[in-house]
Amino acid sequence: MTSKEILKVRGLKTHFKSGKKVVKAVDGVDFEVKEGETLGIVGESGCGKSMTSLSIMRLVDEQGEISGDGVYFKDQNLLDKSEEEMRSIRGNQISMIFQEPMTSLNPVFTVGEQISESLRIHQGLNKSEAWKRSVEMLELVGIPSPEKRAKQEPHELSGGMRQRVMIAMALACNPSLLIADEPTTALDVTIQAQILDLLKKLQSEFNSAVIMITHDLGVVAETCDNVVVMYSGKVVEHTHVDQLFDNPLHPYTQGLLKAMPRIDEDVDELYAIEGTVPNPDNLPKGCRFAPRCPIAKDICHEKLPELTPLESGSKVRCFAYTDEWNKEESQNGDINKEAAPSQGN
Amino acid sequence: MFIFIVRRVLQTIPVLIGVSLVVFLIMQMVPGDPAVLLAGESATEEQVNQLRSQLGLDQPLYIQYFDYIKNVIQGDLGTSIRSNRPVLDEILVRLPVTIELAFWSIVVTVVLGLLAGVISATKQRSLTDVSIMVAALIGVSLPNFWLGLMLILYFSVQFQIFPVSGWGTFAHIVLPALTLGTSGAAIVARMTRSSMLEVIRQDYIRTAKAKGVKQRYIVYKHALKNALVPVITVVGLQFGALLGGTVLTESVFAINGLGRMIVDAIRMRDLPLVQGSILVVSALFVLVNLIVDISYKFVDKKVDLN
Amino acid sequence: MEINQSNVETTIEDPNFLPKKKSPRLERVKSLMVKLVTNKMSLVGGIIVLIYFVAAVFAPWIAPYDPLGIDLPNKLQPPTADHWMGTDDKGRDILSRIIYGSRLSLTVGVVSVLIGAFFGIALGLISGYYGKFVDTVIMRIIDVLLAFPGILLALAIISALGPDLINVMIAVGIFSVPTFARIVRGSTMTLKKVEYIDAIKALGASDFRIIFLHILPNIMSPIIVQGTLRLATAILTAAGLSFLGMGAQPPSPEWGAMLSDGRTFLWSAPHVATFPGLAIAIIVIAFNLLGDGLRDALDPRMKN
Amino acid sequence: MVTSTKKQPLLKVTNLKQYFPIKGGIFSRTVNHVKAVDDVSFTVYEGETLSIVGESGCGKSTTGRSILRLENPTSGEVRFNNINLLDLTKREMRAARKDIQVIFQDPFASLNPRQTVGRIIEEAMEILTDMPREKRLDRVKELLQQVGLRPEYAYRYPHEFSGGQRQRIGIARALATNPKLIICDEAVSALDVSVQAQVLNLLKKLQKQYNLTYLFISHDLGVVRHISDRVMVMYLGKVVEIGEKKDIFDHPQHPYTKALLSAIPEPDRTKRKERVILKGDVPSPINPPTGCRFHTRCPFATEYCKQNEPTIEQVGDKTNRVACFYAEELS
Repeated sequence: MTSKEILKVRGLKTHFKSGKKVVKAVDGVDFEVKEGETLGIVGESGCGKSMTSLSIMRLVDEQGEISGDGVYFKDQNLLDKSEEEMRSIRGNQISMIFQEPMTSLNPVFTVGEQISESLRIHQGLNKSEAWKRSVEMLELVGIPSPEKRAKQEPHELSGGMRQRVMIAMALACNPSLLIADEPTTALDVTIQAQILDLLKKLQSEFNSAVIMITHDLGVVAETCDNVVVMYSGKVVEHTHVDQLFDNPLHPYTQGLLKAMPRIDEDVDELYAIEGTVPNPDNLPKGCRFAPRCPIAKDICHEKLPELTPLESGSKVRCFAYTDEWNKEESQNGDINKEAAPSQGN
Repeated sequence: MFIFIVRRVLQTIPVLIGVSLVVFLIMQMVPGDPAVLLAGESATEEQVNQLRSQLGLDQPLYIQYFDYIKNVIQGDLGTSIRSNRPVLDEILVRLPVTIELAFWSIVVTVVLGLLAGVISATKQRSLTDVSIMVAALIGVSLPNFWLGLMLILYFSVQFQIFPVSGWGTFAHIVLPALTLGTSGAAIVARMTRSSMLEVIRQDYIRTAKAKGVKQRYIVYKHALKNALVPVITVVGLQFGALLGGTVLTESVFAINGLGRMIVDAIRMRDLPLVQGSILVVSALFVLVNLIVDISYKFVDKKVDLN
Repeated sequence: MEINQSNVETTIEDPNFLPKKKSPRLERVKSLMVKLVTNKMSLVGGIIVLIYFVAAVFAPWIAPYDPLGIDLPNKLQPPTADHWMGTDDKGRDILSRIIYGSRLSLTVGVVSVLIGAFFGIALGLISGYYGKFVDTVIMRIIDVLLAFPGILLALAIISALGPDLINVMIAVGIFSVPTFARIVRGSTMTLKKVEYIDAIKALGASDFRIIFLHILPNIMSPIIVQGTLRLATAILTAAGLSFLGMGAQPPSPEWGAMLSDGRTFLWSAPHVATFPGLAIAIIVIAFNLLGDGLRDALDPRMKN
Repeated sequence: MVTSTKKQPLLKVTNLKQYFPIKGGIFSRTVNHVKAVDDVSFTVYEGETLSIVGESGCGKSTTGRSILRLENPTSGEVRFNNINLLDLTKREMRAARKDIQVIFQDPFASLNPRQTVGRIIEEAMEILTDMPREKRLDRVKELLQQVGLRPEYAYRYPHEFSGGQRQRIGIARALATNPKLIICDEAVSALDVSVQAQVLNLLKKLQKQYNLTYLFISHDLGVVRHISDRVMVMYLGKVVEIGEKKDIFDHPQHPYTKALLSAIPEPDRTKRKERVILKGDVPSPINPPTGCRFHTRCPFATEYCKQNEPTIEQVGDKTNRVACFYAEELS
């Protein structure tokens, strides 16, 4: 299965300068999304996952500086595009769904008007055509009595409904890539189930590629094909979803999985990753996870590991998977077996 | 919506009662005996007493108040001491002048203020923005009586473009309206700018950008309508400041409006006239606020005023 | 089990995380000062305010002439080397009168704002904290005060009490009450919903403790900002009243009154009206600059 | 495993109702009520953790707040150690508060930014105990150590700490007066998974150490499974199911509980189950549906459910008590 890559991100950096400090929100991110694929980007708050998506869309506000080797969408580098060209791509070929359905819609326009707007900008439809299509889109995302709803303003709709409207708006122009930034985080579980179900259904219908940004590993398991795990502005692991759960590679991923309380298992004590995420304006010298890592050796505090491809096709940013590892004496002397990455995939 | 309007109208009643009570009580605080004042210095004690009972001044305070209210409702605001004419007549002669002045001033406030505010917000941190904001800062800080005098000094005395004082033609209106409208315009400009900048930070603006909407449309379609909501409130409040400001502006430009009449009346200690005109101007302001609130509700349907 | 316990204990160690130990209160004041000074506009405002205060306090030493000293032969002189701002219709030195006038204006401003702040804060706290009936009553009273447009309420009070500077302070003070009350009420209501107030309520804290130890210190920022901005308004209003002859009485060197005197000679000696107006405008601009600077420095939304 | 054979009830809530008036109409009269908590009864036993789960608006947080008397319950009884808290005067209530403490959700809003950490913790003792000042300071340092923070942190301000550390400070404050019952209102919901695990472990450790009783309010079923002994599921102001944790998670009886559990995305692909996707949104608690409140979204609802309200009853051989007419048939 080697389908074409629709998006290729290479060395993407987004830095914020405030005074003397530089906040490295996204700091050299590489990944790619294939046609029709759903790629999950997971990580805890502050890891840079949302900023990555905004950087791809070039929607970072003025203080943020985007740089890098390239963000190739259908082989064109988005970083080279003019603002005008970007506008014709946004909402048309790449669209986005945001986390807060309550604030992401403009309160003073009807939802019909807001969906119509994309269609009129990108597909040149006139007012009534666009409206008709908007109502169809509302129906498609499962909103009952869509003609009536189209005439309502966002505050008359529930959170779940609004997120459906956002989805309708995002899919209106049949984009080839949909970026969903924590689309269900603000919703209750039963509503989340509805929305995830809807997204899956529509993806197969529209055949768009999806980037699913989330902090919830459950959502990843349910929706994604491949997963990128981010930590402190960097990709630490890029792997297939089954691999992620069966054989997590990076010590951070392993810890994350063990720290998550499960609804189908009882453990007496949860595994806890020590310490806290480093401050993005004061990052540690070596591997960014080293201060919290149970297996870190001296080299981890000295050098930043590369994102290394393994035979299995997965990639991981950890010295434990490189030749340098065995040369090093372990700092702890005693490796926590549970946390140690199992080699030989 | 209907319920809101009715409720809002009903809410103005206690305010109006409160205003009348305050005006009434303030006048009670005046040192000295109003009967003596009214009867004049040459009056005998008997004449004063007669006047006192004639005016009900020997009654308890609350009865005096009720009598006062009863008269007010019937349109009787008392008689001016100086001119001996009904206060209401005196007010009605002067009111149109003040309303005309207030109208043109609010035009200056809204047009100038909105324009400057929007330009400033869209060109944030540019030279234009900084200049407008400095101008606005000076605008809110200038004493308008001084501004009026300076305008007279330059535009009337030195360049003789506009008449020094008086009322009647449009040329007469320009300087007073500018004087009175400037501080309001400055406040509206600052408010519009900050409100726009606030709105531009909202999530739904990001959504619009993600849809590929042009910058211009984002500003004028998506942002402005939302940003106007708080501006309307400010304009409403400015109208009050402006009505109060007529007192000074009319004095500076020697315009025979209500404001100048109030000042003269205070100076002459013509208390019924002071009482009546303050009551009328306040009632007018309450009415304007009512209209502003209702229009506010139309613009922003989810606004929760209670 | 043991291992995991120690795990919990060691989770917090992060020596880089906390700044070196210093008095945090001092730190806060210091960082506020730094912010104000780095904001050039508010620095300018602060310096001007300082100059005016110095002029007010040391007026007798600074002023070149007696502010009340009549010198009829030298009346209505334009600005010269002897009289930097010229003289008025009685030959009094305008610069000296302006310097002395700063005493009056600043006193009126500060006292009236203190009056307004005191009653406004009290009403706002009670109204915002207790809500319901108390709130309704207080807000209706505030509505009534706000129903008097602009300086009319102050005029009405003066018309009853008589034209006098003390009465101006009272009138302008009452005129400031609604602004403070509204701001304090709004902040109190917002704060009341914040969890740490619930937390302290769950401890059974008294209303007094909640209001004065937990709410008031946390709403000082908007109060200080408003107080500064309000000083500007109060000085303007007081000058306006004096201009109308409802405040300071001649021959006291009040800026508004001086301006009013100057009107008569607007044609022949415009400087008589110009300089007092400038004096008012500059101090008002300064307070506005300082207030805006404080707002930016204290507003948590401005922090990154 | 602590399996208490002789369980002492510590908190007994009976027929608790919390209605919030809605003002409307021309004269701002009370035109309706938000029925946030509508006739809820349950018991919490000494030393256990009872969790209340449900979606937003189900009344779980309001229940906690009503017990603490942060709201004024409309009716019902809240018996703590056999004393009805709702009958107490403000002064008497203060004495009771020593034994009942709370930990809130938002680690950034639940601490007064103008107080030092030490002062925050000390204030609890100042209000509720007559401990002298010097002793209080010692106790503060001891408490900080208990929750895994350094004693020196007492002199720092909340903004200097991370979310997880702040939550520990909140826990220290709750522990200050040696309470018996701690109400945890979404106490770990705002935290990232790795930090959440730290705090959950701490809560468990402290429970064992001090024989604490937790009323744990959460929307996160994973967390609930981890921390609870018993679980109570709420929907639209009503209890729909209550029982031992194992029975609720492994043998849910109420259609809503089943739907809720199946809605959680499952990380383990081998354990994928059939999804029950509920239709529509939770109805408004202002005019809740007649009969069984869940009938508008229930896949099994009948005419009967629309007309009649089910009572909560024991069903099956497990500990589950369920408010559903068809629980037996459906299980």
